[in-house]
Amino acid sequence: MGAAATIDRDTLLTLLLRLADDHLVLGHRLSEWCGHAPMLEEDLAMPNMALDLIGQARALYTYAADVEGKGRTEDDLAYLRLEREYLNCLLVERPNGDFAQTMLRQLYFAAFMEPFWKAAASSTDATVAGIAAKAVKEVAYHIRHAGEWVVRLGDGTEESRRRMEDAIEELAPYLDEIFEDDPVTVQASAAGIAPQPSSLRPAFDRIIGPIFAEAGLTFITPPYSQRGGRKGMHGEAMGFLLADLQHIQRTYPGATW
Amino acid sequence: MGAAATIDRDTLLTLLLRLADDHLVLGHRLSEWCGHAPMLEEDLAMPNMALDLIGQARALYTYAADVEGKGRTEDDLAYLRLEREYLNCLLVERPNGDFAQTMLRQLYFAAFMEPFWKAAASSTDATVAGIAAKAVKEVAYHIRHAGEWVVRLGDGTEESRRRMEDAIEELAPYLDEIFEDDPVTVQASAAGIAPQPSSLRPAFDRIIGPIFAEAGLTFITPPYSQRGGRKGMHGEAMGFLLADLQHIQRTYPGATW
Amino acid sequence: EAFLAAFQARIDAEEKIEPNDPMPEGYRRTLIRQIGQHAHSEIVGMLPEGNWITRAPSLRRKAALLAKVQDEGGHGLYLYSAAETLGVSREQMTEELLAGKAKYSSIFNYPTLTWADIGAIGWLVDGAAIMNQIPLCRCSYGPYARAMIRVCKEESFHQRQGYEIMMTLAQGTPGQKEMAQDALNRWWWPSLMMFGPHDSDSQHGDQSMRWKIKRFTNDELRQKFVDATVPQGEYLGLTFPDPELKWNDERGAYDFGAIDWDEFWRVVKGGGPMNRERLAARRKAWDDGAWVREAALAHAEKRRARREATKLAAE
Amino acid sequence: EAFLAAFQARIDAEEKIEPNDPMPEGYRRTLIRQIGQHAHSEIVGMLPEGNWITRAPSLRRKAALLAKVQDEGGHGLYLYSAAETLGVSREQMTEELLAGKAKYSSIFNYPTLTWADIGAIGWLVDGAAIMNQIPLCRCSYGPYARAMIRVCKEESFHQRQGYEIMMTLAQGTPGQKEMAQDALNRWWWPSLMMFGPHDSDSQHGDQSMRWKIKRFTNDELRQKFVDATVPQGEYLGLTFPDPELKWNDERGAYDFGAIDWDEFWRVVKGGGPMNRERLAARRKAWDDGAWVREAALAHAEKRRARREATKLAAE
Repeated sequence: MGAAATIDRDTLLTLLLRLADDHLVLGHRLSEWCGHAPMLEEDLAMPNMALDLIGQARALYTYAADVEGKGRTEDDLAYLRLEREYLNCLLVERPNGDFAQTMLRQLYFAAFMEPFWKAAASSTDATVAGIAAKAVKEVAYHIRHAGEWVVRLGDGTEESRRRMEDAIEELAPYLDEIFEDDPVTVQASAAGIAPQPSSLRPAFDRIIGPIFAEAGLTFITPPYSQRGGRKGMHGEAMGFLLADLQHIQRTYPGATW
Repeated sequence: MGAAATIDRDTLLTLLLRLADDHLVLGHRLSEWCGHAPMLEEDLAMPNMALDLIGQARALYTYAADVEGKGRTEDDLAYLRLEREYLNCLLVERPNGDFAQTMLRQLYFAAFMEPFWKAAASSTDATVAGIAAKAVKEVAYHIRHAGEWVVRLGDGTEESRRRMEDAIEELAPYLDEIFEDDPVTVQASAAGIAPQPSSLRPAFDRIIGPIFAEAGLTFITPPYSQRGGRKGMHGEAMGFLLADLQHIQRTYPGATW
Repeated sequence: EAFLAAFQARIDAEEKIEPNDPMPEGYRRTLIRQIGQHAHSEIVGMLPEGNWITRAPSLRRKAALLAKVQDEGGHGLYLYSAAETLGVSREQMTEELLAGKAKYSSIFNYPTLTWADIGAIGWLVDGAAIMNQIPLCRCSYGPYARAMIRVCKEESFHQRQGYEIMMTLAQGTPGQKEMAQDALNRWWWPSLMMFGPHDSDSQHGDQSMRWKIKRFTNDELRQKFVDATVPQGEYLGLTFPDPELKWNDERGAYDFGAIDWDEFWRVVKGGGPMNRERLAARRKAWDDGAWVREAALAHAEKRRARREATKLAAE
Repeated sequence: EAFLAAFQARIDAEEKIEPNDPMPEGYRRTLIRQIGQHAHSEIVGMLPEGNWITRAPSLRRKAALLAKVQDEGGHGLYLYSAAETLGVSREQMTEELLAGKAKYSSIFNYPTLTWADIGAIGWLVDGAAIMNQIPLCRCSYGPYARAMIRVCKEESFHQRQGYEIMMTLAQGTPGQKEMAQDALNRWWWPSLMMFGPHDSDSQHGDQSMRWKIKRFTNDELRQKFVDATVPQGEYLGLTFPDPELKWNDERGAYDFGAIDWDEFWRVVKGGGPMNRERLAARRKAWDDGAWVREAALAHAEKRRARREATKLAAE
């Protein structure tokens, strides 16, 4: 970042929607645990993280609606698009699986967002910088919390270790996508608005490395990576997530809640 | 049946919607197994029964739309009502549980509908009589198929027996509701359109009795029964079922499919 | 005898009883039962509301509901801690809940059928809870009283939030208003039942009053709740499902119809629409989470052992 | 040698080979592999379509989709039976599938993202399948040929149904038309890949042709499919996602662009979007159903034992 090329409105909108959708969808997944966590402390921690994510999504959608300038609201953007229009990465929409998979997914996303928000805190876009300044503190907690669980489960019982290893394998194909650059990120980076995803990989590795080392876990590079989320090509679980998310908004069009 | 009192339009409509919703919702539940059955033969048998149920639902909704006379279609009635307007009994909306629970639920519903359709085959309402004549053959197959499984599982392994017993306990509270008479059924019966649900209990028992005897299973009377479906008071699983069912219709209002 | 009299004297003097103070076994048992039930209610109460988090109709409402459910988990935590000061462990209490031996508030055995139920629960159920809980802030047992102060503050925020949801619906489209009315119809009577049986039929009432665990009777609290709530409902333009509900000038209070105690007892004894499912959900969460709890213990043990080893090596 | 020559002579005379006839081991193995793959494809193919049954947008479509998925299960059954005539059990074949050793049609490793995908699968995927399968009705192995006759009849019904879904969407609202176009964009190239590698790269082609298991090469069938399908798509007013697609008057056929064989091999080798999930779903169904299959066996055994006992007693 730094250079001050300009960004066109559609590109900025796409950038914001990707981020907002990531946060909304991961927040949704976390909130599915509500009341079903393995212990009471986690029945507090998971809604807590979900709340951070939904809060960040709200700020991002609100700004996106503003940038779009068509009079849509945060809720219009969050609730009333078609599945093919949601731009979240595949990682965040992966089903919860067991607690190991949920915590690993959380760690991966947070370890990507932490350097992202750190860089975005000095964004040339004041709104993005403001969102980043708040988010960077929240995401540090997510890394700490999820990271502690990855360590506990990796270095816990035989069963918990097997489950962590399964989670690593299960999520491996969805990791490369989040670091992918494309014309949107190139332009955003050139305009000093947000960092190139690929540039965050070293910071991500510096976060994950010590956690995996302490947990005695081995990071794997999968034979194939999956992509498509940024183009609205999601997995089959996404449609069911949206059916729940959108049901009331779709059933009562135009109502205020 | 037999006497020829008349029935008012709203009562007939309610009667038809209850029946139609029962069939739609049970068909929906069965279809959730699609591709996930314990053996290939059941991947054929379950969609087959679901197909019968959806077919009966279509005939009933079509007639209901006709009776209502407001220009609504079978799909309007099936897809575009609010949860509180669906009148199916609670039994059919119960989550699938395991294969034992699914088969027992199927047997119970079929053992209720068989005498129902037999009686309704001589309904004073020609459309109802026509639907009944076709359905009575289909439902006989459901009894045979589900009944055979109840016997196999009840008199199979220790595990299958335990699961059947759990299923019996799980579904017991939802059985009385289907036999409940109320002003709608009283009027329908007085007009010779459909039998009183309570009158079908002996026939139901004659079907279930020998099957349970052969399976070595004991029928239980639960301490409490649950009711409410006929008044649109459903369980918490119903809203999620409807979110899936309705999603496309709600997302593209007015479209033809 | 002398001990009991001295204890009662402390109570009468409005002294707070603290964990290490001597106390009659009955006092301890009553408190353990009551605080445990209260904690369980918070935990089980997460389920009917949790049912709507993924379907909340706006981001603002979704965030508020998440925060609320999180608060309830927090209340559960303080309350279990308060009960632990009386010599019972959280694990023990949880096992009693899952075994169906401990009670929780029966209201959570009704299902949440529409979004308006989230409003109604906040307005009515939290409203009734607050009526019960405000006097508990002055309960004779210190840790419980202090926990309740924090709980009450958050509950009254939840209650206002619930009322605001109802307000939005009542002022919304005809469909929304109908949804609000339907929720009131279904939740009103169960809310009145939250105060428990009539004083004449109440088992634990008198002794609890003497020990200043309770400060008002069930019927007194129920009346307060009706008197506070009816004007709120009227302001919303909603109708209470009780034809006998009307202001009694003489009493300076609302008269209301007879409560269906058969329904009350049926739900208390396990026959409510959701009793089986609530317990099943909690049991499933507990059983599915067993490996996580075991792993956490095993890891803590490994760490401890490693620390010991390091210390030994250093010596 | 003499046996091989005699066998080839029977084949050349268009005689059908039947289960008890002597046959070269390679012929048997090729058929077992091919029929098995074909059966597995029917089974795995239930998943992407099954994904939309609960969300089908009308009752008519829901019923048709249920019937279709049921037909696919039925095809799986006949095909497993045809393979069993060659001395391999369904259980064995299933285990190979679940272990990831047996293949199934790679097209099912793409997800169904919208309702239009159900139309596109019927139109394109079943259309391509039929192109492959019609010649199989004349396959030299009798049981396979006979199974294919029945399969083909049903498949062509499915293909027409799929096309009709696309037609309804293409003539529908702008949103529906967009959905149809998007589905064509995503399914077109994978459909072309269904015919397998170019003839120059195909492993099993020549011998299968000599044995009249296959009657046309991959490229021949692919061309037939393109020639049949492009006018159908144009009639719908949809655009194929291939700028090089155009009629070649000289060849009397459509020219089309280069297939992305990297993608083809990636998906074949397990890297498609849904490979892991398809197998996981089948494994879960199989594992979750183990107790049911065991119970059925145990019950059958009990019945048999009881019958024996009755017979003995009667003697």
